[in-house]
Amino acid sequence: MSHDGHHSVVIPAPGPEFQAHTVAHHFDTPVQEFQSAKLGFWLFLATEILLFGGLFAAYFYFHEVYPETFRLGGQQLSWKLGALNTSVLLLSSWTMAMGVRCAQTSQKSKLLMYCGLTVLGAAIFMVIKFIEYKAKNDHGLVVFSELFSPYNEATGQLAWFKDYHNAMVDKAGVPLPHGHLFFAIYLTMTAIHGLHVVIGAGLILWVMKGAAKGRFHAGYYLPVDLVGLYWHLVDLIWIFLFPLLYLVP
Amino acid sequence: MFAHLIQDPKNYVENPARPPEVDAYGQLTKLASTFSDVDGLFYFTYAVCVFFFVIITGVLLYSVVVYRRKTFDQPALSNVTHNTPLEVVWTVIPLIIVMVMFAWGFRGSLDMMTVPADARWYKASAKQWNWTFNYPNSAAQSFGELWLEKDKNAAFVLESSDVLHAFYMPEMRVKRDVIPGRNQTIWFNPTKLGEFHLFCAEYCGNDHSKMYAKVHVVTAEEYATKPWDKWDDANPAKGGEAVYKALCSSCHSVNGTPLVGPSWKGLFVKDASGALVGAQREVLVNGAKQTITVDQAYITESIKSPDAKKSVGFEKNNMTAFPALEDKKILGVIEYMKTLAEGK
Amino acid sequence: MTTNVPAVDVHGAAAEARPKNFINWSSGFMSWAGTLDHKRIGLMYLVGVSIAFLCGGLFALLVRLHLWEPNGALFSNAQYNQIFTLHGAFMVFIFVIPAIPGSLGNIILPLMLGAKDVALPRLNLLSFYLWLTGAVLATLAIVLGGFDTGWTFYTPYSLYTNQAVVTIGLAVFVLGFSSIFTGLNFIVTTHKLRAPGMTWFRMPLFVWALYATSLLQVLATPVLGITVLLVAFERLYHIGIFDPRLGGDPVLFEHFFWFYSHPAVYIMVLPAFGIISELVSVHSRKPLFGYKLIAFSSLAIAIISFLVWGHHMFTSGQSTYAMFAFSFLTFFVAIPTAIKEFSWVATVWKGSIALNSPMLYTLAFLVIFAIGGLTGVILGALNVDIHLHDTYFVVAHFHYVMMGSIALAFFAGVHHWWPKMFGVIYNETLAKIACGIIFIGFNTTFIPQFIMGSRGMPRRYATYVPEYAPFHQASTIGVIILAVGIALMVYYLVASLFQRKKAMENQWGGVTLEWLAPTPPPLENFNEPPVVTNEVYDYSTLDLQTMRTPVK
Amino acid sequence: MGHHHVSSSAMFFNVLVALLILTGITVGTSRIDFGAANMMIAMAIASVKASLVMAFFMHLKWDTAINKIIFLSSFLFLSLLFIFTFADHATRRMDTQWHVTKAPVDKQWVHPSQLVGK
Repeated sequence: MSHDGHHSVVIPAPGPEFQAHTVAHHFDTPVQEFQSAKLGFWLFLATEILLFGGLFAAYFYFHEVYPETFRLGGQQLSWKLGALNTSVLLLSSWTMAMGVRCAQTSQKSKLLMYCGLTVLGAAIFMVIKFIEYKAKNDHGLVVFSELFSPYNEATGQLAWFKDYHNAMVDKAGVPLPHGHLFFAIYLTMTAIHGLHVVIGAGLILWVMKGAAKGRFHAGYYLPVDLVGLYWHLVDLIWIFLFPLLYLVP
Repeated sequence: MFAHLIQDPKNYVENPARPPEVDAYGQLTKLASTFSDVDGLFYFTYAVCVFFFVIITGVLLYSVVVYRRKTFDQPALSNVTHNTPLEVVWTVIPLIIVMVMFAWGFRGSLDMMTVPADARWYKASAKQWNWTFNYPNSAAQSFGELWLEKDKNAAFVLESSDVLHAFYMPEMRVKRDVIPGRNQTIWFNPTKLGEFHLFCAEYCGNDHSKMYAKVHVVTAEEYATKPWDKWDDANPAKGGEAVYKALCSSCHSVNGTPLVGPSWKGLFVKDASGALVGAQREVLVNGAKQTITVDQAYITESIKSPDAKKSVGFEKNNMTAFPALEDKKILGVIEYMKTLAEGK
Repeated sequence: MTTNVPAVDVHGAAAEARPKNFINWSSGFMSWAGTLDHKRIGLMYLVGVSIAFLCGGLFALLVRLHLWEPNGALFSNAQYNQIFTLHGAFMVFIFVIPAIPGSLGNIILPLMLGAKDVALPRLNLLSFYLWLTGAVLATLAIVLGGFDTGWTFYTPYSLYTNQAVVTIGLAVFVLGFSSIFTGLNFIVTTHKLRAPGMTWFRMPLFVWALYATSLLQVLATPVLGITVLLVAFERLYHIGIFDPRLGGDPVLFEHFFWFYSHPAVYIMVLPAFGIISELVSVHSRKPLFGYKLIAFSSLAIAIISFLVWGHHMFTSGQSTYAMFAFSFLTFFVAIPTAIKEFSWVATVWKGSIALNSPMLYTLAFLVIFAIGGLTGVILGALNVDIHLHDTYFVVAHFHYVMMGSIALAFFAGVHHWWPKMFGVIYNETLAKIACGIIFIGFNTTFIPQFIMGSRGMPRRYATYVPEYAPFHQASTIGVIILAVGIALMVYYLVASLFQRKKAMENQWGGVTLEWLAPTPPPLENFNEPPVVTNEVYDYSTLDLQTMRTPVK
Repeated sequence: MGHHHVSSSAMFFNVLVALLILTGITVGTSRIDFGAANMMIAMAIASVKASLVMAFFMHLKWDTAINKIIFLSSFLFLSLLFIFTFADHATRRMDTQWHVTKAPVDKQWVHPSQLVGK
């Protein structure tokens, strides 16, 4: 929009490979702009916590109602893949933190490198996730091709959780009640988390595009900082998902 | 002025209970159970509310009249911005009042939650959109009507086989949601003879407003005759019609119009000789089309497991099964179906 | 058009020069659709929520006309169920929640703070488009088979019913994020863009109220988002969390739903409190009584509202102990609310009360909210609530709060800031008449509902036992009167835009910053960035002849 | 600019190592059965990890007070959802034990779970 000849504050670029940044017209100072965006983003992250909180509440609730089902359900998942993914995500969180640091210190090429590593981490995470989902599918625990099949009133069974009751039996061989609940919660939580991973990776790619043009430097690195926060949030949520789903206490 | 409505023949439910009497203050109906705390607290709170409402509107009206701006530049008479004692008073006094209300209300609700040991246990089964009742020490069920003995504690196990419903008897002041998969309980002690409304108070779909039962509170002598178990063996079609009205009429018509399910008219027909025979019906058995003749076995199966032989043109899973319906009632229903037959 | 210019309007001549304001500084579709100006976005919201209100009102009218006869006068049960659901969903999600923050909040909040815009203008525009998407999706849901679950989407019914629940769930999800982003924006704006000298306790109470509202929007709405998402998943994939057939628990849904939807009541009503606080002060020309207590009571209400959601579930199989806790905490909401009402009344006391139309709407609010709030106390008592829950008593109670109080406060605010927003003034006589009609119509509609509710008439009934007929008919007559009043209001407000009768710069003699800005305000609001040196609501600085405060 | 805190690379690396070690501890403790304390231990370790990420990777330690309050309050309000929902569930059992006399279920009654179609 036109600013009607209003003249705005400009942060000069620290070197020729960087661009200057113009503070938005309705802010008086760059600090005000930075702090406003940051506060807004923290508020947004708070909403993300509460969004996932609903899922966590559902998890804890049914963990309380069907503890044995959940324990056995957790054993159907591969804790090794889970631990591997945890490590990948922690590493990528570290590269992202380093990336933000490089932006703060105007190190353009290192910023690009660390962001690239973070995206790589995201890709590895999603590949491992895919392997995991595929294994569930192959074992018939979660049949993805039957995802939209209707509930069968006569049998009380769900086609996309075909074989969970064969896998999940107690010591006497009796199927545990409602094993699909564990898998449904597992899938919902990891799928929504996975969606965040994909969105986060997209945002980092966007940051890299800007970084290549030299938009980010010690005077202005706000987008890098915010995307970094988002990425750490994705990590934060996984830190809780891992023990709850893979190592069901 | 509204008499014509009250006598409207095509009304709400066929035969609702008599309109309840209104109590002396006009806001509630006359209490018919022992939960007098509800009325006491209601009117206490009501009085407190009226008191505060009168003060608030009184001050407002007085101010509007007395301090009305007469010239456009008239300043305010006072610029007081706070008065600590006053603010403390109007914080603390309401606090004390509401705590009294809380304690009173909680004590009253504890009574409602605690079922006396000597209560008679009934079962109320809710499903879209009717009520079925089981009685202690009696195999018979009643549909859409319930009989209780005056001054005897009556407790209910509430069951739902589909969605949320709520067991609500305004004159008894009791209400409890009926939740599928979980047995809720409710109890009261009816203290008045007569007929009472039982509403479903939790929205449950299409005919939510027609999910009604009439509750009869009767004397010990009448209760001993088991009025819910009256089944006239000489006239089973009449009993069958009652079952139809209570359980089946929301989905099956008797005039030939298909509703959610097929109409019952024409299930039995009169052949050329005037003898009653079952009609031919196309049904789906495991997805394969078959033609069958309507008979007692088919009707019984359709009531107990509706999807076994599904009439062509109607969806599966749309009828609730009635596996516990007694045989004599099923026979009554079939007799009633036969009365709908027309001659060729 | 200039037949009746008030004698004190010393700016009339200057206004003839038509300086550029936010409405006419540029034109063309994209200058509106792509605008980042908070006033234009607010104006688009105002138009949008007004249309949503009229739609919701139309559904309400149909509901009431249907209930003229015990057996239902107009529709089948299925149609009736869809219409009352549409009424609830449109009014709650598309009208009431965004109404005041989206329209008046967007336009007035930055002006009151002395800022050039909200802190995050792009997000503001996004939030408007999310609102629009949600509204379109909800309308689409009507076409795609409609939905008949009630606005509460209680499971398991919402899982089994064969209609467009997924679409409306998506609409609610999107509308939720619209609401979150508005709240987020206001919090940042309030924190970071206050004019020099505007300390927290010099902020007008409308700002305080919007701030408390925003906290609720940000902290409560995400849980609604995940809940409707889970309902949608449940319908598509049968995950089973809320489905008792699959081992799920419908009561868990109620907990999740009311964790949002109880605070949502305060998301709706707090901005209304804010408007009333402003208007009571300006039109009584008197500093607000108990300013700090009102400001803190907004925050107190915001926080307590997270602790009381269980009072919507007293009959739904919660444990007795949860009911104990929820009932106890519920009564605490009554205290800050009572403080507000008393403070407003004390502000009117010994004021200089202008009986103009914004003040009439305000007075109507004070009376109606007294009834709405006090009947809430009746419902807080556990055993009484068990009797009254899900009856017309509850319906009447929350309409006294939502329709009677919030919509009236919204009308009051629109009348109050109309001259500032458009530079024109509406027909004052018609406004007073309309206010009277609305007040009478509203009470005629809902007082009978209190009576039949306490006598046991359950809500969401398409048909009813005949003994309630007189009350239903009185209520239907009331809603017709109400509709006439609202139609009249819409008429004279719209007409004022064409009659172009000029308003004064400071029409009512307000001393908050928005009255320092030119009328209508230009793109970046103030010619000179304002500096605050006075306490808020200090009318001693107001020159009563020119209605101006000395410009620093 | 004064309000921007730049952390050292070494600190970031130390945090990473700590996080990876804690992940190992999580897996290790899950192999041992502590009974009811299992959940507490797992959540305690996860909380420590989360705090490390928040404080250092997310720079919350050097952020403004309001940002800290905002973000941490989301956990506070989330805990309200948890506490009240679980309080309801946990005390329902006490309800049946202490208040409601058990229903002498009639033989002829059929439990809904046994109904055809359930």
